Amino acid sequence: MAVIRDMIPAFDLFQPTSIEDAIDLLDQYGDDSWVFAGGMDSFDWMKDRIKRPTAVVDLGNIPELKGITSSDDGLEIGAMTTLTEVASNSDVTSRFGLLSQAAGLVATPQIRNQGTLGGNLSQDTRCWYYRAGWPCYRAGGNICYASAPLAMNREHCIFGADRCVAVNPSDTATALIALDAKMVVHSSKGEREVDAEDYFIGPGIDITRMTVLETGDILTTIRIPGTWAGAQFYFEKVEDRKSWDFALVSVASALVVNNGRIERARIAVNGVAPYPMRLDAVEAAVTGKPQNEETAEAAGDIAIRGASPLRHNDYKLPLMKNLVRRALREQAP
Amino acid sequence: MEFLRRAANPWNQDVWIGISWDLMWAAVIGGLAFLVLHAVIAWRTPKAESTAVAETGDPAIPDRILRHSAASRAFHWLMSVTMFVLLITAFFPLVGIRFAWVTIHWIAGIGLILTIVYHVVYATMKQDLWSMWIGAKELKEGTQEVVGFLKRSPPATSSKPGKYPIDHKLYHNTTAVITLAAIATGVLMMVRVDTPFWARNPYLLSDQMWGIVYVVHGLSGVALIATIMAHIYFAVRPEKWWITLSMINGFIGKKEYLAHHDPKRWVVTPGPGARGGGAAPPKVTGGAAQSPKAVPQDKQSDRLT
Amino acid sequence: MADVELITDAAQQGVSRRSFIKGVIAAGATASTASYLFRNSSPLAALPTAQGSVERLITLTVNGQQRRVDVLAQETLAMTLRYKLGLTGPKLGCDRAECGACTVLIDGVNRYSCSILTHTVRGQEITTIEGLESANGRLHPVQQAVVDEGGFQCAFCAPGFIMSMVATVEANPNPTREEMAHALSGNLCRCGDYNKILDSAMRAAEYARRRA
Amino acid sequence: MATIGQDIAPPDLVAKVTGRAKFAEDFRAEGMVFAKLLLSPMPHARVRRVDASEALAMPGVLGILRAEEVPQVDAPREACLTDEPLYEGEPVLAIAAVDETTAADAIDRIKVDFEPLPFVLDPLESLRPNGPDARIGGNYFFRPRGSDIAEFRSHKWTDADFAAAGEGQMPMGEPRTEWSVGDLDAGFDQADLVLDETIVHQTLSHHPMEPRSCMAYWQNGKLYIHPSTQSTARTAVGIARSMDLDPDDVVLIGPYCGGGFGSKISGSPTMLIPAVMSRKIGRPVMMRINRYEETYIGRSRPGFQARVKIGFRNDGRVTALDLYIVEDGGAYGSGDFNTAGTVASLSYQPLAMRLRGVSLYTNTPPRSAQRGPGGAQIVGMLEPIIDKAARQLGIDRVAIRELNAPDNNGWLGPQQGRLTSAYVREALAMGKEIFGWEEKSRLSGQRNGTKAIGVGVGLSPFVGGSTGYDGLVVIRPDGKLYVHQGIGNLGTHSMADTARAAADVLGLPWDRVEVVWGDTSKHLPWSSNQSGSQTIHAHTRANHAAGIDARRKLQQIAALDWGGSPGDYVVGGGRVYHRSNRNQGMTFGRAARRAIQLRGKFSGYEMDDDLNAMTVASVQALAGQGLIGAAKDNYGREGSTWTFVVGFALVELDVETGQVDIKEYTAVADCGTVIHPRSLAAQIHGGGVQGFGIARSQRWVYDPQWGVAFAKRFYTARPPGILDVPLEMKWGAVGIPDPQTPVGAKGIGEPPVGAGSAAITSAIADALGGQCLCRTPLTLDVILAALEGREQPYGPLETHV
Repeated sequence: MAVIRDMIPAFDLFQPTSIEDAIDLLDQYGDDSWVFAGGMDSFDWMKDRIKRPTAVVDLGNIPELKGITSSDDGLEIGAMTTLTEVASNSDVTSRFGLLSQAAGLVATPQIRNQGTLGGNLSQDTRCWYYRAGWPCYRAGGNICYASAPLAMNREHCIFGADRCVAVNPSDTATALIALDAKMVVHSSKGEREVDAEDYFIGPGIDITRMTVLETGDILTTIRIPGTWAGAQFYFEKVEDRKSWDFALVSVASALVVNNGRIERARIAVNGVAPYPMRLDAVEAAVTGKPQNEETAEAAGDIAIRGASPLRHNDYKLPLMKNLVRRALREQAP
Repeated sequence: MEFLRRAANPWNQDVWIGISWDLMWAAVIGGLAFLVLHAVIAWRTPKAESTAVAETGDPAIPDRILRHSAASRAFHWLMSVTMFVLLITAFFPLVGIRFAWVTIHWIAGIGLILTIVYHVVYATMKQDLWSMWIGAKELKEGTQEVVGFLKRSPPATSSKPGKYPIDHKLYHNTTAVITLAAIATGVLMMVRVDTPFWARNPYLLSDQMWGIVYVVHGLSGVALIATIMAHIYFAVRPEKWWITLSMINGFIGKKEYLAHHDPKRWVVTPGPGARGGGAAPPKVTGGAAQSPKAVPQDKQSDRLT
Repeated sequence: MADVELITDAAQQGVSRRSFIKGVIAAGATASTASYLFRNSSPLAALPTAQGSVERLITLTVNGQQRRVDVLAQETLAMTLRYKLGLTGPKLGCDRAECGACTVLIDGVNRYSCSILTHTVRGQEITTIEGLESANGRLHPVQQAVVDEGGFQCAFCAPGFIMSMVATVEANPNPTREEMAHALSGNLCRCGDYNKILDSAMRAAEYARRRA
Repeated sequence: MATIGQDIAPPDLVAKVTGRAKFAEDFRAEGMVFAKLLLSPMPHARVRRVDASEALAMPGVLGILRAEEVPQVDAPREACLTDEPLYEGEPVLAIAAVDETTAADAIDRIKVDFEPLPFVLDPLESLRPNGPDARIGGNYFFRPRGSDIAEFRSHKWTDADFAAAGEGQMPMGEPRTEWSVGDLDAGFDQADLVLDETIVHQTLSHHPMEPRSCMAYWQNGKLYIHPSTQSTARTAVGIARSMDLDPDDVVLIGPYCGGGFGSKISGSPTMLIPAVMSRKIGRPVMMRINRYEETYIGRSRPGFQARVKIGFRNDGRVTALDLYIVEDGGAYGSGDFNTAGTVASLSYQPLAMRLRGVSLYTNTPPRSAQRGPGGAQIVGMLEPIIDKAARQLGIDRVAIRELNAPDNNGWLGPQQGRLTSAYVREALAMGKEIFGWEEKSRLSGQRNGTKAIGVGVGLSPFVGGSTGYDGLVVIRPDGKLYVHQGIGNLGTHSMADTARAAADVLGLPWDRVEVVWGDTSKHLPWSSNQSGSQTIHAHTRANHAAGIDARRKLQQIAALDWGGSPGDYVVGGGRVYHRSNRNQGMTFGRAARRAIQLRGKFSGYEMDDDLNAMTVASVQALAGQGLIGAAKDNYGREGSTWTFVVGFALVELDVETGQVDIKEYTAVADCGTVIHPRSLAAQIHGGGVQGFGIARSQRWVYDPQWGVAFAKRFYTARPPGILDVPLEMKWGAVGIPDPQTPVGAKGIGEPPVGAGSAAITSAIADALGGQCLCRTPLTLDVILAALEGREQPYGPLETHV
């Protein structure tokens, strides 16, 4: 059968108005169903005719999935809240500026106006071998084209490769890991809450998924506890173009600094592994240390320990190292 | 049911990427069906009278006979551990129990290879490679046994096996072929994942060749599910307990020896250090009774012409 | 200035051509008289739809008018606008939410019409570049600003850029040049005319302020 | 008041801002159906068998078009469909259906059995002794002049050639093309400093915003076609030739083109597909081209792997330039490298120079001219090396360019041809002034936090015009001047701006000028291609000539009616009148009616016999509608016309990330008389932005194992966005008229690209302390590896990354 990457094949579109109805539909159609949030990732798959769901479940008409509300001392953000809203909401900007910064750097204004926080977190990898529809491990085959000896893998991972060397493309993921957010997932089995860092899974666990979401699951809410509200934040996304691009490496950090000493630290990077990586070792190493260049230098070195670059992405080591250093410096450049 | 998983390669050519995992269920179901069938027939079959041969046996035969040396047992259990790890890491993720399995899988695979290399060397040096040979006579005996089993009548007692009965040999050889196929393909497949030994190269073979490799590996994998199910089943069957025990402590009793083996085909003589009925290993010699040449311990010829 | 319509409108080429080319369906005309996305002879027309899935015949609010239109479940807004409603202002430069040429306003917010399922914007206000001019033919201040700055070269990107400018000056009538650049960063211009586009956009903001 | 030099909004702008401007995909016709393409999945293959039965049986599917049904061409040229695809993505067949989804579904169901054939992506690989060839039979097309031979042959280098090259240096085996000027050895003997560098310049797609969609139908034996094309008259003629039709039987309507940059000069081979399909199935056929397809069939600038040896005297004078270029000619072969050599000779006026080159076919999409073909590559590659020499010799970087730059006596190329004008030193001086070079160059290498400042300068020459085309104007009884333009409209505004030459000759205000363009049924004159910076030059001349012709006729009519000799009458303000008595004269409207009455040459019943057949047909069709001015550009010219643009840039390079921010950019042109300042600025800046893309981001990536493209979308190909360019850019123009053209204007489309690219490669090298990485694009990975002293991500000659 010939290849054509144009025009979406027919599907049935469902627009449920409640989470329960949506879950019923997903259960009814199983693997033939497709959860449609902002659609910014979905359209590519469907226009490329690689994914051909028969039932598309649009979450756009479920009011409870939208909006930002205060809860306890934190925030609850509906998964269908647009990135623009996340980036500009005053509760987010004032207390969790890290997240608004990250959301504001996603792609372009138009994409942020439509793309959702849940979608940004749950999007698939951009490995171009995989997205070309090639039968790689992630696509259910038995090969990684991107790590072949001559492969073009500049954008691929330096950590966590397990057959697959793709990276997670989400900008908001690291911010939420640094903020110790919880992801609320609904399915017909009920509701469960997953730590942000555990929401993302590596290819070792399941090579065909980026997150814990399985068929029939819906990410409904992102809960941000007050733990890190108003902390010292740093977010940076290094990309080839300043709009419509994915991070080559991005870093998000939250620090509580007292008298020049780092009391608590959380730091996560993306673009370096098939999942956003929380840097526990760095956190441990800097906690209790003075916030100075020496600490930052050491942290950068620790961050890239154990990295194994591919043919074309050795540059991600110094890049990640330098970004981690910046994230821990007092004065961001 | 699909037997193969196929995909379009980057040039949109149809290639095999492996077997259908439906075959895994087929193996499980097939294996279970066999076990149930066997169990039912065995349950309905009248027990063969235990012969009095034991009593009449050669008094020189010790009460405890070493069936598996410590080294053999160590090999068996090590191999079984690696095999289980391989099967679990291969198939559990397929049924929804997710974990990072690849590294464990290939390390276990290397473990399996090492145990097999050890086994082959040991078998070559210390054992008789021919002991697993299946000749025409064994085939005939084996056929009689199966027919007998199916007719629910005890097998003709006229011909008893040497150390290894025909079903053991068949099982051993089948498993050996399957395992070797899995290993050979598995080693090739390691070229496609990250290991400390070499840089990944998925282009070592052509797409078509890789397809065959994956299909063979998959087939051997699912075949191992069935064969190992059968193996465990027989190991836990009461009438086989004496063999299972021997794989734990190494010995079988004189009674079992005489009941199940042909002393002519598996010659057992007390060793120099034997204190009748004592724990010391008996001297076991192999070969035809008429030429009882001394052979090293555990090395025996079970070959019949 | 030359009469643009005289030169560009295919409907004025002559009697024979006029009878042949219907050209674009005038804004406001009944939709779907020339539905190029799917026809009754298409296998798509015969496809059964599952119970509970969307109805194909819907009403859209486009440029202030109610338009009845038959929309496939998988249809994007750009396709509906261009091929069913005759609104060819939004352009398909990439069809992948990357270039912005298809930008339209949905309830005043700029979005990529190539990457919106038409069914998801039922009940929302859709504005295309065709809807900016006032009924008396007066250009929108943003359009006027672009004309006054001589904006754009090939202008394939222009409808998208202009819609983003409209959304921006509505939301922030007093942007800095840098803020404006960020607001327009979802639109691509391959002629590289960004300098002039930014000049136009800043003038547009000025006009919008003046009007307010 | 003269229109030339004024900012006047082009006449199509309102249509552009209201969405009324119709591009190819915006046309509709009753009964219109859709074509979709089946593309080759392999970089080189042969179609063994096609099974389309399932597709053709689908309701709504109307037909299939195979390679044997489309106009055939001789090797090595490209047909619009092929059974031996030579690159991944080459169109193999087309399907027509009542709607696009059905057409796509139908393509989905076609089974094609392809036989894979050997392929090659990198010309250096093809040059290896046993390297693969892109075509069956060879890697270049051998067709010596004056011979019947026309065949593919293999050009190979020896193992010794490869071994002779030093580590990381480009080997230099036998070239296919070679020319030299002066004594190269003597040149190097005189040199106090010799630099020898290996350079890689990427291939990159044109990526116009508008994909080359096309709609076509037939009526009364005539083909009506709406392609996306840069040129109007020339494309129509090309289509007629390809389709074996009388030119009168092709009506091309394409008043707008959404960018081409050299990729749609006379349309595209694929525009024939809807035309042929429409003839076959009897329905109007729209073929919408998507972005992937556009990347495949949309042309690209050939990449270079090159080695350059340059000798400098202590004072900075270039004594010898030895350039060897290996060019990736793509699937159908196309060459820029000769132009690259010519441009290098012009930029530096070396005492001696040699160009050697090999251009080979590869199994990658077709190449074509891309804005500044050859020139943009070579200046982006060489300017940082000139900087390196300046630094080593302790000379100011602008001064070394001033020293070597050509003036009106400059020469170029193997024949040492002459120029009509060159005011490079003036442009450099103006650029230094506007940019503030003296002050900015002192910032060079300074740090702003983690950011290192770099300043750069680039000089980019390119051909600025052709001659010999026809102008055609009509003064109608409404008193307006109608300027008919056969050139295209891709946003340069030259279809309007060149009309000013006729308006000014006739002294007519712009509101009484109508431009007629974009539709061959409107009777257009023979014109240049809308490409290669020709049109401002070629068509100010042609329209000037037509204006003069109309003016002469107005004077003759006035003399006929009022007596005296034509020379006694002057033209202005929409009237022709006696020089001594303003009342003794008539309006243009009156003159037009008189011309219609007088017939003959006045209203197009007779005309000059040197007009092109296309112009003749147009004049004949317009005859009797007014006073017609029609003339060929016979102004003559000695030497060739070249335009120069100098670019100045200031960048900030983040030493921790390798990211480059272009903070400032100024470019100044020597392009003769300025016709339309704002449009000129747009060309200078727009070309500069495209140059930034070349220098910093745009890429073309192939998987070497499969020969399949990856950078075929915007975000993977990375053309610059609005945040990747300075917030404000400056410009200037020397404004000295070219003495050999009546209006004095030279073309401006091409050279800004090289100026932009070179200013950035130069500035990045400066920010790196003078280290030339000798590769484009200079992405942050390449820069960071250099900063951190790590191994470069790509080999020194590695291409398509």
